[in-house]
Amino acid sequence: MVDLSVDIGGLIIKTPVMTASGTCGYGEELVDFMNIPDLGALVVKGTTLEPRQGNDYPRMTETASGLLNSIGLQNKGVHYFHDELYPRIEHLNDHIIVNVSGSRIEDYVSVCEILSDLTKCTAVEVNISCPNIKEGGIAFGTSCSEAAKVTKEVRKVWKKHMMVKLSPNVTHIAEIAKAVEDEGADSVSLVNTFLAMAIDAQSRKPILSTITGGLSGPAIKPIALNMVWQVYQAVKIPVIGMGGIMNAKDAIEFILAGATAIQVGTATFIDPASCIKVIRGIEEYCNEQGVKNVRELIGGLII
Amino acid sequence: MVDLSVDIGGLIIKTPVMTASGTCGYGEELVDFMNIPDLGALVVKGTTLEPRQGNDYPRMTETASGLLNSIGLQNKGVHYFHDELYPRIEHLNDHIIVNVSGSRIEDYVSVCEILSDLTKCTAVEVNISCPNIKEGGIAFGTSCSEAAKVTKEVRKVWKKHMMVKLSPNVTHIAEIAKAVEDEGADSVSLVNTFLAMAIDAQSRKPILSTITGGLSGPAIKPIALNMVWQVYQAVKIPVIGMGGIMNAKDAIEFILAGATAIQVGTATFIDPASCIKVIRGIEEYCNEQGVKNVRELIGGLII
Amino acid sequence: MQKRVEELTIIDKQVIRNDYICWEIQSDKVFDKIVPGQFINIHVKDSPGTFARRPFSIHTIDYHHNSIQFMMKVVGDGTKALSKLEIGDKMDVVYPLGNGFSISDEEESLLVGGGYGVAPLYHVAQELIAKGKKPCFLFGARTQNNFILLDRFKNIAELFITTEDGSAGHKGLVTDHPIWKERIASIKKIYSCGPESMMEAVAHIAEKNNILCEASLDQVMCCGVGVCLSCIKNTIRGNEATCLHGPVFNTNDIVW
Amino acid sequence: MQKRVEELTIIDKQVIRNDYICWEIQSDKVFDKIVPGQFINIHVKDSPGTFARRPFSIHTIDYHHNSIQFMMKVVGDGTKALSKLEIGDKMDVVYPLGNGFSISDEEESLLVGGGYGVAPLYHVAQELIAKGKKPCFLFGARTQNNFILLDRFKNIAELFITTEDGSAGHKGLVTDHPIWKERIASIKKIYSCGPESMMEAVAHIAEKNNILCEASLDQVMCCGVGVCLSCIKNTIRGNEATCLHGPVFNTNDIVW
Ligand SMILES: Cc1cc2nc3c(=O)[nH]c(=O)nc-3n(C[C@H](O)[C@H](O)[C@H](O)COP(=O)(O)OP(=O)(O)OC[C@H]3O[C@@H](n4cnc5c(N)ncnc54)[C@H](O)[C@@H]3O)c2cc1C
Ligand SMILES: Cc1cc2nc3c(=O)[nH]c(=O)nc-3n(C[C@H](O)[C@H](O)[C@H](O)COP(=O)(O)OP(=O)(O)OC[C@H]3O[C@@H](n4cnc5c(N)ncnc54)[C@H](O)[C@@H]3O)c2cc1C
Ligand SMILES: Cc1cc2nc3c(=O)[nH]c(=O)nc-3n(C[C@H](O)[C@H](O)[C@H](O)COP(=O)(O)O)c2cc1C
Ligand SMILES: Cc1cc2nc3c(=O)[nH]c(=O)nc-3n(C[C@H](O)[C@H](O)[C@H](O)COP(=O)(O)O)c2cc1C
Ligand code: FES
Ligand code: FES
Repeated sequence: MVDLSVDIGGLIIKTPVMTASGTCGYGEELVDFMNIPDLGALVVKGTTLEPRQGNDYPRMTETASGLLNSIGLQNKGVHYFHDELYPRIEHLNDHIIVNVSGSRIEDYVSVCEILSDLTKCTAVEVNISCPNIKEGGIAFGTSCSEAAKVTKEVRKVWKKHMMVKLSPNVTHIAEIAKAVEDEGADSVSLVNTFLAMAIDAQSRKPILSTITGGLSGPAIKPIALNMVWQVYQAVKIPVIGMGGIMNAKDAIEFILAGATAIQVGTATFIDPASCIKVIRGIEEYCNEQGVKNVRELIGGLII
Repeated sequence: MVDLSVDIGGLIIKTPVMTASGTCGYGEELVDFMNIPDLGALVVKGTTLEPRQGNDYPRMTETASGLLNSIGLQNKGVHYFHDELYPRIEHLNDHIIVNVSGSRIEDYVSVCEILSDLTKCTAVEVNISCPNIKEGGIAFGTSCSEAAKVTKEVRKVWKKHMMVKLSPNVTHIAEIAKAVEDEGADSVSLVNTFLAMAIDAQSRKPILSTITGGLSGPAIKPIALNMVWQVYQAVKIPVIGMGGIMNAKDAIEFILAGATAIQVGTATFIDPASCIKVIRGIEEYCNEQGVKNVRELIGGLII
Repeated sequence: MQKRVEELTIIDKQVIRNDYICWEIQSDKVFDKIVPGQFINIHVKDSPGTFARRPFSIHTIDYHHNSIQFMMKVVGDGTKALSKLEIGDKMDVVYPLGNGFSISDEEESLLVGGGYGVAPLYHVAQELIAKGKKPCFLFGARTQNNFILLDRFKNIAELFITTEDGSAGHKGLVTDHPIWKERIASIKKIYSCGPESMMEAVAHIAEKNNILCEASLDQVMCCGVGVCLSCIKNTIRGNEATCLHGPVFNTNDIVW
Repeated sequence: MQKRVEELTIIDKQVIRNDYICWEIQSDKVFDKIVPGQFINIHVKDSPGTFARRPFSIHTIDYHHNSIQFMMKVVGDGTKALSKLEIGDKMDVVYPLGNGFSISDEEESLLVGGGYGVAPLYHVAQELIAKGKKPCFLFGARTQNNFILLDRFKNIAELFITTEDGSAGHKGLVTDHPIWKERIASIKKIYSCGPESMMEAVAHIAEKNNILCEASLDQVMCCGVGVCLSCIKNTIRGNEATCLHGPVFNTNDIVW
């Protein structure tokens, strides 16, 4: 029996596999496909203070080995989550991690305050990297001082695990990671999507209603993997890795590069049972390689 | 008859398609596959002051819709280029653009000085973005002040067209573009490869001898396209676009996003006649769309 | 029926008119009730240009053999790659997805279709007939050759057609067909599936005449299970995922 | 012959031992001289995991029909996707690539091969025989079942084999075969192609005995035409692209 549990910074989760925010709804949509309690954590859709309709259709398109989206954080707001959604999903996992977004620091703080009393909400993932909202989001994630500021303010009100989600659209992601570590982040998760664009040559128009969007999927995996490795070497807090993880092999690569846990995003769109298949695949790999404890693999890249 | 000629900043080239540095050798290797004089320009391999052996094997691997390389600027040095290679290739194109690399600003300057007397060498592409050499390279391309410095010093000695090749591994590529424009660059070319990494889960080792490398190919196209569009809106000098261009459709997308000309890189590895096929395809597109002059398309994105 | 991801086996493949394929795919497992209008979402292997799954409406179900028929128009890389599969090969399918039409108790109903939108209306009609109701098809196309498998539909219910060029049936759009005037009083429910402009025009007629109308929307989809939020349509309740809350909507709820 | 990119037509496909395929592909255009040891580089369509071309040695040429035979071991995604092609289908090929062996005038030569490395040695032997020389094959494998098409080789020249487990021929590695002692004086040239460790060991014997030795290197390739510089090997002249300056090298030039 392989021990798959990991400690992501004061929070022990039973497997190193989580959903990625915005790619699994609220978990309910996937109950037909897998046993959600088996996941390390359920990271739900980006949640803002006020409800948001998101951007106009079309807001997603395929690219070579990737997806480009500009959903724009469609959600019914934190109050709806607190009152309606949470009671419906609290049985789905012991760790329901809410991805918190906003365009002003006060919004992040308010959202976290409202979430504080939800028992299963053992962590928030502070999203300072959404490329698809006009103000805020990514702006916080592309400057050390802004990233530090958000982290600091949220830290004041949020006493449970605070994960900060980093943007890959930066020169030195490790410096941003250090900045949020210094302000008390318990872990960092990376990467969010890459700013990108698609054009229809025939009509000469952008494909997305928003012109640009965020790129995810296997296309970005090699870049994300390097960023995880860079951040792993720079900070002491656990790193949650993601970006194009489609199967257990990909997940192992991120763990070897330094991720304590990983998130599965776009893969869920291709196979709604991806998360559970990744968990089973990691278990198999450990068995084959004689690894008793998945923690042995973290940062285990042989160089 | 479609007019395919474009002005990339005081330099008129007959078609908007060039080879990308490091992906076409010195042109000689491709003469069996296409008529090199038909290209807008021949951009040859990165050239340094001293000869370089490059990095150890393995230095390339496949990724999803992409290639990860760490060639490390293998070349026989500028003197060899000047004395041996140039005479052999000068008949291949009216515009032989040398991609100039170095780890110290003085090296860039020396290389350019040595190239000055080569008639067909009508431009240099100052490579401040190579991710595969230890010092310099990318370091110049990830800071506005360093980028400006290199540009300024080269400008002093290089009187012909100066193209500066930008790194995509930055937070705000448009700012770097503006910095080099201010120091007298005649055009900017982008993007170079993305810092990335590949791991073999089985052996737990990095696949490249250098651990990390640069990602190219269709995987990066949507990110590169957005960067070209951002830079196009920020600068007045022409933009040369590249990153995953595999066919004429891709090339048109870059032109619509603001590229005056484009470079074909990784595609040449998949089809050694890619450049000429892209030219023919652009011509067909123009014919179909009733475009008399490819210049009408530059930045012609309808939003 | 619960949703599932499964490798289904191709047990029949009929190429129609070069660009349509009528597939039958079979499961090892027993089917529960599948609602007409539900769809399947197929993973296309062996096509480097196709990353997301591709959705297709269920044309009809064979509960004895646990098999699904669907009609696929070959339009791009994904459908081209699928078209190379043969009987005996597998398809990786997520199904059954979406809400489906609400098969209600109105005596007379009109099933309006265009393009591949006719496919699910067959299943709808089968259910209505099983309930002893009288469905009637009204299909439109640009020209005669664009119709497929009309005989199959004719065999189970009355069928009217329109063509834009007048090459068959009434000349004009489906909304121009005389049936609207002749039967408007007796039609109590409209089921529509086809190009959005057609469904919108039909919805307006329905609204004006106070007829219950459902339309199956054709947004580009990705996950098919309501988690990517790419397939949204604006409704009176805000943006809704058409793969989860649709693809079938009461047309009064849609903000066109 | 000039290099070209071309869609060649598959005119023969023989599956051998489940994991090898012997292909014959034909051009519409006339062949010029192709040198034994040159290779082809195939673009694999319909395989999302395969981005770069895949190189294969030319096994033999039919100049009358402008066709090329090559032997392919099915090992990963690329070769698996290729293995699905059938007679009549096309392969997108860049060819002929690399330098090939220098077929020299020595009377007696030894052709040492292992794995798929035996493939090009057939072409080498054919040329030698055409020149009236006496080639002799020496092939090694881990076990008897790993050899393929030995009869074909036996038919044109003398053949010796070794197996690591002793299941056929001499037990041991190719370098352990008695032929080295028995004929070392008469062998004037060695052509080798196989696993690098084998070629290196053979090169050492050749060097010690002052025998001219050429080896065809097996670096992972991408472009195949010398422009990506991924397939390098360190030589006495520095790093050289094995696809352009090789794959065949005088073993004295290689820095192993
Ligand atoms: C709920 C639903 C049910 C469907 N049922 C059927 C069906 O029963 N039979 C059938 O043949 N098709 C059906 N479709 C459409 C089918 O999914 C697309 O034709 C298919 O995905 C095209 O894939 P491709 O890779 O071949 O084409 P692509 O290369 O993806 O696209 C080719 C062309 O088709 C257009 N296109 C792609 N997807 C759609 C879409 N969803 N709607 C409209 N245009 C699109 C593209 O813009 C492009 O112009 C349905 C779509 C939905 C959303
Ligand atoms: C000049 C040259 C000539 C060749 N001639 C032949 C031939 O005649 N017949 C034949 O069957 N094969 C030949 N090969 C090897 C052949 O190119 C590879 O087996 C093939 O590319 C594997 O593709 P794949 O996608 O199926 O496997 P991949 O999925 O790419 O790889 C599967 C496994 O094979 C290994 N592999 C991949 N490429 C190579 C390589 N070039 N050398 C060694 N191991 C590799 C990988 O590391 C991996 O373990 C030749 C290679 C070269 C460089
Ligand atoms: C459709 C879509 C919606 C997303 N929404 C969010 C979100 O609300 N909050 C967030 O932090 N990240 C969001 N992401 C980013 C993912 O969580 C993840 O960081 C990214 O997609 C990279 O991982 P992947 O390649 O596995 O998808 C979204 C991604 C996609 C594709
Ligand atoms: C193998 C390889 C070698 C390269 N060498 C150089 C180089 O010497 N100088 C340079 O500026 N860019 C170099 N590049 C980057 C390309 O010129 C180009 O910027 C990049 O590959 C993106 O374009 P593509 O996706 O079309 O390949 C190299 C790229 C590859 C793949
Ligand atoms: S297709 Fe993903 S939500 Fe509808
Ligand atoms: S494979 Fe590209 S240089 Fe040899």
